[in-house]
Amino acid sequence: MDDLGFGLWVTFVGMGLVFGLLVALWLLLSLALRFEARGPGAADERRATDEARLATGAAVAPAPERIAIRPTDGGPPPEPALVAAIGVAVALHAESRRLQAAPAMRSYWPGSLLFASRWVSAGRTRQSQSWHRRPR
Amino acid sequence: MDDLGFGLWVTFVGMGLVFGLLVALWLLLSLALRFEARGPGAADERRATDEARLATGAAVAPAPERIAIRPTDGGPPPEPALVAAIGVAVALHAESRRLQAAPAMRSYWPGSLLFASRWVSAGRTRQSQSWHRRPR
Amino acid sequence: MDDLGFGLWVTFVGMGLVFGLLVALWLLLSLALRFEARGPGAADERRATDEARLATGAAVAPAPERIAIRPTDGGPPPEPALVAAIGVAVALHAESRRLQAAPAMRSYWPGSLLFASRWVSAGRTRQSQSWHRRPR
Amino acid sequence: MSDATIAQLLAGVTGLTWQAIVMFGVAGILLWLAIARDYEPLLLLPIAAGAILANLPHSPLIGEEGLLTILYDAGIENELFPLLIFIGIGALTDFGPLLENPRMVLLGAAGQFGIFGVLILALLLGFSRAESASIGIIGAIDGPTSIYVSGQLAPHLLGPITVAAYSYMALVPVIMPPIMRALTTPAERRIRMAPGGRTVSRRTRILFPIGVTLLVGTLVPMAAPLIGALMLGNLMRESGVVQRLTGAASNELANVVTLFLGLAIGSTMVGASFLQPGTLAILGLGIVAFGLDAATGLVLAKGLNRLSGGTFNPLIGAAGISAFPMAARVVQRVAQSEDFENFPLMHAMGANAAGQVASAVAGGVLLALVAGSAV
Amino acid sequence: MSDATIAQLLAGVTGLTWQAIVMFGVAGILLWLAIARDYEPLLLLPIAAGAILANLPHSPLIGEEGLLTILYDAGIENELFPLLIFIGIGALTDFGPLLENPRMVLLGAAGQFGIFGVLILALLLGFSRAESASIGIIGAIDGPTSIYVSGQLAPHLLGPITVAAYSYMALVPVIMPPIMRALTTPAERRIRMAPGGRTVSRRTRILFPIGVTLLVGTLVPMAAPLIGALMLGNLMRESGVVQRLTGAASNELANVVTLFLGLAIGSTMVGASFLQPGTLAILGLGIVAFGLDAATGLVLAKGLNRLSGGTFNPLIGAAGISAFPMAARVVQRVAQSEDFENFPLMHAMGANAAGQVASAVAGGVLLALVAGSAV
Amino acid sequence: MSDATIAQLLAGVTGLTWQAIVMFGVAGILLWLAIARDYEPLLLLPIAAGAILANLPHSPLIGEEGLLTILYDAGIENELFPLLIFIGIGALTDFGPLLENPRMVLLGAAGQFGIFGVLILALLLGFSRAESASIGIIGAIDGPTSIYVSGQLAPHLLGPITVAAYSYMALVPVIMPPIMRALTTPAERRIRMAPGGRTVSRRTRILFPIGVTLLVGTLVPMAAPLIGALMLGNLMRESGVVQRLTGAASNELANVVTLFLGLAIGSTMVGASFLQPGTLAILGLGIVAFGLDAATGLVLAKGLNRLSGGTFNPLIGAAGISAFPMAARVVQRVAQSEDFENFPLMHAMGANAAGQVASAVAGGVLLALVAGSAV
Ligand code: NA
Ligand code: NA
Ligand code: NA
Repeated sequence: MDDLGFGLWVTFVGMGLVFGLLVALWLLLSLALRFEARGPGAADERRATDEARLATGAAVAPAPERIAIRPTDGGPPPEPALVAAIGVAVALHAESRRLQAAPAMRSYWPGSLLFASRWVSAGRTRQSQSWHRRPR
Repeated sequence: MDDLGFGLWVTFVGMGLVFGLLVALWLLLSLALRFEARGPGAADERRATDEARLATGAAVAPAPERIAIRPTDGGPPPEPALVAAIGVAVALHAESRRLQAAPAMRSYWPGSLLFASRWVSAGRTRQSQSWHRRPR
Repeated sequence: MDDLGFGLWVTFVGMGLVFGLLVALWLLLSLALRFEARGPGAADERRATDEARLATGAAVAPAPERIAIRPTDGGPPPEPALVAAIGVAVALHAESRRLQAAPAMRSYWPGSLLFASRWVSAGRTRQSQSWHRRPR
Repeated sequence: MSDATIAQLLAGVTGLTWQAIVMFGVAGILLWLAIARDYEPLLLLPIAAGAILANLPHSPLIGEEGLLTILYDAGIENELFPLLIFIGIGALTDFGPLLENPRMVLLGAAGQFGIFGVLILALLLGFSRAESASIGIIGAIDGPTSIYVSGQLAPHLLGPITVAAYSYMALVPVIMPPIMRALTTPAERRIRMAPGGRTVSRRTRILFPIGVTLLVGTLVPMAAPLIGALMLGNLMRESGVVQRLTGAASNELANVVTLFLGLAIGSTMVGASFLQPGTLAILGLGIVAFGLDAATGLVLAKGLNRLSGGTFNPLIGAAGISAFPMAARVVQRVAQSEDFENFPLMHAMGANAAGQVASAVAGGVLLALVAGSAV
Repeated sequence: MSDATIAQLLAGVTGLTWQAIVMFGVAGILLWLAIARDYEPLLLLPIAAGAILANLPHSPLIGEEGLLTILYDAGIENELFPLLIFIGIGALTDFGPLLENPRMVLLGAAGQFGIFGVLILALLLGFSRAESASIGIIGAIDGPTSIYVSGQLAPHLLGPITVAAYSYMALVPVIMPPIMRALTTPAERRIRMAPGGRTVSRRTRILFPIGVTLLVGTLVPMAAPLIGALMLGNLMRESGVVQRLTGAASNELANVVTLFLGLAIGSTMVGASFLQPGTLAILGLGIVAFGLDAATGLVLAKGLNRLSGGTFNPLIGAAGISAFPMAARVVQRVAQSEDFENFPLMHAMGANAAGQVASAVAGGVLLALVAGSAV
Repeated sequence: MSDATIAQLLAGVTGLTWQAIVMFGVAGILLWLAIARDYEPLLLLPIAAGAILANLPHSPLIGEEGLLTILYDAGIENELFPLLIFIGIGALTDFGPLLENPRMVLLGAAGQFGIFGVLILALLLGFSRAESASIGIIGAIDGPTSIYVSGQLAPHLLGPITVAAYSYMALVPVIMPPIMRALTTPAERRIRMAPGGRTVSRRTRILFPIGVTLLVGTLVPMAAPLIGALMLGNLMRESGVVQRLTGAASNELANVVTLFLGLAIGSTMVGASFLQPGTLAILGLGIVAFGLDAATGLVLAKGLNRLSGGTFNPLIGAAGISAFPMAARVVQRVAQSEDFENFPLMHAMGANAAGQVASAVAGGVLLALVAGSAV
């Protein structure tokens, strides 16, 4: 029964290849992890995560995590609505800080113009405003 | 004048078909409405509308509408800005509740992963945080 | 050496055309600017800014507005988070107001003003602000 | 070589025709309507831009592999774009008011008479059958339907027909009130409708698009694409479980397609073919179709009013022409100008939604009848 | 003429076949699953809609130049859509948990056995080799992989295979727990895993997708498209410098493509070809593949547990089947039902991510073996 | 069979060429530039990814029906993608600063000299005329223009030219300051420009894109696509009535197209053809073009300064090279390093916007001259 033979052969070779590849991947990973620099790693880590969060485009995403709001004066917990609102605010503000502080090397064109438009423009506005104001 | 005849024929048959189809639609609708369950209907209604609102992606747009905020203590009406802020908050919070409370059956993949990543991640974080904390 | 000749010819004609076209553009512009009507221009300006600001479904657009927030009672400056939150709020509220109050003439279909040009607002704000200030 | 090249360098200037210059003027008018008057800017602005780019001398944009040619082939020739936009419209349309007052479907049907009335007029003016049907479809007062039908029956008239359809749709608030006032008495306009308090369950809202698709798709296969697309969008919307898709269809996708659609249609407005007496006839017939739609809708509504013993506000008949949702808003405005406390808006919305469905149905019917007999 | 036209007008009604009516019922079931039960609505709803539109009598939507035909040619025939969706999935997948526990890759590999087991069963049932492989790929429990492989080996089975793949993926929380309970002891389910405290640097996260692409792409060229697309998305995500692209790939693009993909696949479900005994066999075999995947994963995990001296929770093995990220969440639920303080979620996520990679690899391997030997 | 299959299984490994390995290294460098140094990541990252996928042994991604082939045919071969991106750029560009100082157009024109200077050098190095023009266009220092022109004149050089164009654009802040300091005196750099207080009305802002399109499109038809697309986007932006379209063109559409464009261009970087001495020459000539652009801009600005009696800051001349809006920001930085109170930013923005227009014009001119004489 040739088909059955074919099936068994495919199964054998196929599973072999799958396992082989993933084991190779395992070795590759272990190798990579050998050269892990913990300290900076964690730092980069956090940065990467923040960026990834912002990446979702929906600045609202990280709201729940970001805000560990607890009334410092041991008062009652704030309303969920307020919590969410502040969540939005913090996320947006964080994004603005991050993008205004971008190094001169950051490329604004053609992609990042979205951000440029949103926030750098605000910064530029302030710049040119102060320039308008100086005369006075 | 054959063209005129054609025109009249098209008009006659055409308007007939249009009216026929829409009357058939009318019957269909009346039939459907016969089997209306009022109570649950209204409930589903509201739910559907909420979802539809969130669906627009701009969960925020209808916010001001949604919340008929009135000062319970008969004080002056709140500032529009505050109203809107709470509007955002409520909408976002509602979305988060809806998605975190989604039944296990809810399919997160491939589409809703965006939401999953947004909100479920938050829930998951809390989960593993509480797990870290317990030892203390 | 024909190729060199060709290169020189292309350079000569090419730079000539580029300069010629841009000088023509210059004349065109000067002509247009001759017929500048200041008042209406600025007015249009303002309207355009509002539209642009609302256009951005991203609540972040009204940054410039945000910057203008100052405690009236000379108290301490508000927290950035709060400032941002109010920024979001005002924009959203304005948008909702505007969409509800839209004149019948506005075309809602196929798109009402959900998302759009993000970096018009700041630049325009700058201009209309400087325009506002000039009178003083 | 130099001489040839010089000639080639001047080819642009020498290639400028008077038709092109006139078309630049036409485009200028469209831009003025779109920007200064806010008439359907989302379509008229891209159309005008496409017309300008297409009429530039030796325009590479409409040559083979030209940008506008690519867009035309990608979505107009195969009717993809109007259908995608219809999905978005379905996702944005709330048929609730119609479900609450099913009898409103009659007004939607009446609002399509202009299509056929104008078809006859166009035939009398000597247009071919396919052309006449394409001109008549302006009476659907619905952009994608007009594009879909005329794109199949008379692609060479796509430009003027689309421009007419969208311009007149934008003119609804200007054209309709006089007609409405002429055909109704102040007393009729003051009639207050009883609020249709009925609540429609989510189940019905979900079954509606499915039922319409099956019904229309079976009885008029030619209408299946238009109705199917419209109802697919509405099903996504009412299901409430695919917000991502609903949002994409009504925002990202609709925006990009609208831009491409407008540009591609504008590219068909090349002077030599656009500047014909036929174009003026089309613009004229379009406005006639418009008036006929409104008139038949109002007349039928007056009949309903008589039948219902004076409890039905005839103005609502004018909302059956589709032009969703502007027509309904105009009805509300006119009614309010008589009686500030009168709010027929929701009933008008029902008729308006019915008109939207009826327009797509009429488009399919027209395709079936004309395509079936033309050849 | 009139007679012909009348006949043509009735063509729709007369063209209605019993298969079409049955398919409307099938679509109704899919819609019910999608809307009422929330089973993978993002795919099942468009698929059902496509099936309805495709089974309308003389449906113009699947004719030449029909909307569904255009979508099918645009993205299914050339495999574009599943790959684009894979880019989006990669942009949404966090391989961190896998990087923290590389050994989890073994469970991902084990979770693919169902593919081959079912391939054999299908051969025994008389399916051709290409068909059997396509049916087996349901065992990848990954939508795009199933579509990609069956689209190349057996396009005529695309409909049932895709429906089975997505339906069963949605059923993960229903199907898996019993299997998991049957193959593990309460004591095993109570095992708490040590938190994998290791931090993975951003550099490693960025090198991972590149390395996987080079490794797999070199060893199994046929797997390059699937793995390449998945890892491209992940590279964009982890790089953190192209948020615009990551967002576009995982939102706008993914949404539009998902809609088109569903419609196009639904359009392949035409009654005459779908209503075959083979379809039932496929649905049955699909669930077998599902069970085999979970079982082999669990068994291997029990082995790992023995090797690790009882410190490895076997439930995690069930997460190797991919069905990302539901399987991991189900593992968490089942573990918690035994010991509320137990949180194997992060470890399960690692196995789950490994399953995602393994599924794509297995798909490519299958293509290489079968396409290589079929002809 | 088994042997054949084994051979086929090993085909990947055996098919690995040294060129492929080198290209992986090249892609690694591009990724490092994009991720670690943040050099134009939105283009360089997809390009690098495309290069990796294209150089995999027997890569199915560049075979017929391969993902990258589909993307290439969809938007590079027909020049669709660069034009769509140009629409987005137009929608994001504020020509206000140019409208306030029209004379800045001169600096934009001067900033294109590098194109022609390098064209001559390339001819002397033995490149064909079409190739030389394609290399020269790197001097436009504008991505889409380079892609558009070289895609028509020398598609086989698309890869290196695009990489050079985007890499050097990202290097603006590194390359320009030394040149600027070398060609200007501290006194000149300290010159403060009078604020161009003029307000530009909305009407003028709207008429500008229309006028430019008509002017350039008529005089240099070959430049119509580039200028037309850029100005279409700007018209949509300034009209203020089609925000949906403006947003779609500058966000959703631009993002997706950027991703596809990068991948498709990367797919042209196949080792065998990319690893040629010519590539190095192109990279070298590109940086020369860059320097020439800046130098001519500065020299002309010094002339203007003399004419204006020392009231014109020559640094602004360097902003005429386009590379919008980085060049203007660099001017601001250099000027501030001399005098912290100096803000030539807005004037530099004007020159920069002029450079953007001039680049597109120069691209069209080059096409006209070379395509006209090549054959
Ligand atoms: Na109508
Ligand atoms: Na799997
Ligand atoms: Na330039």
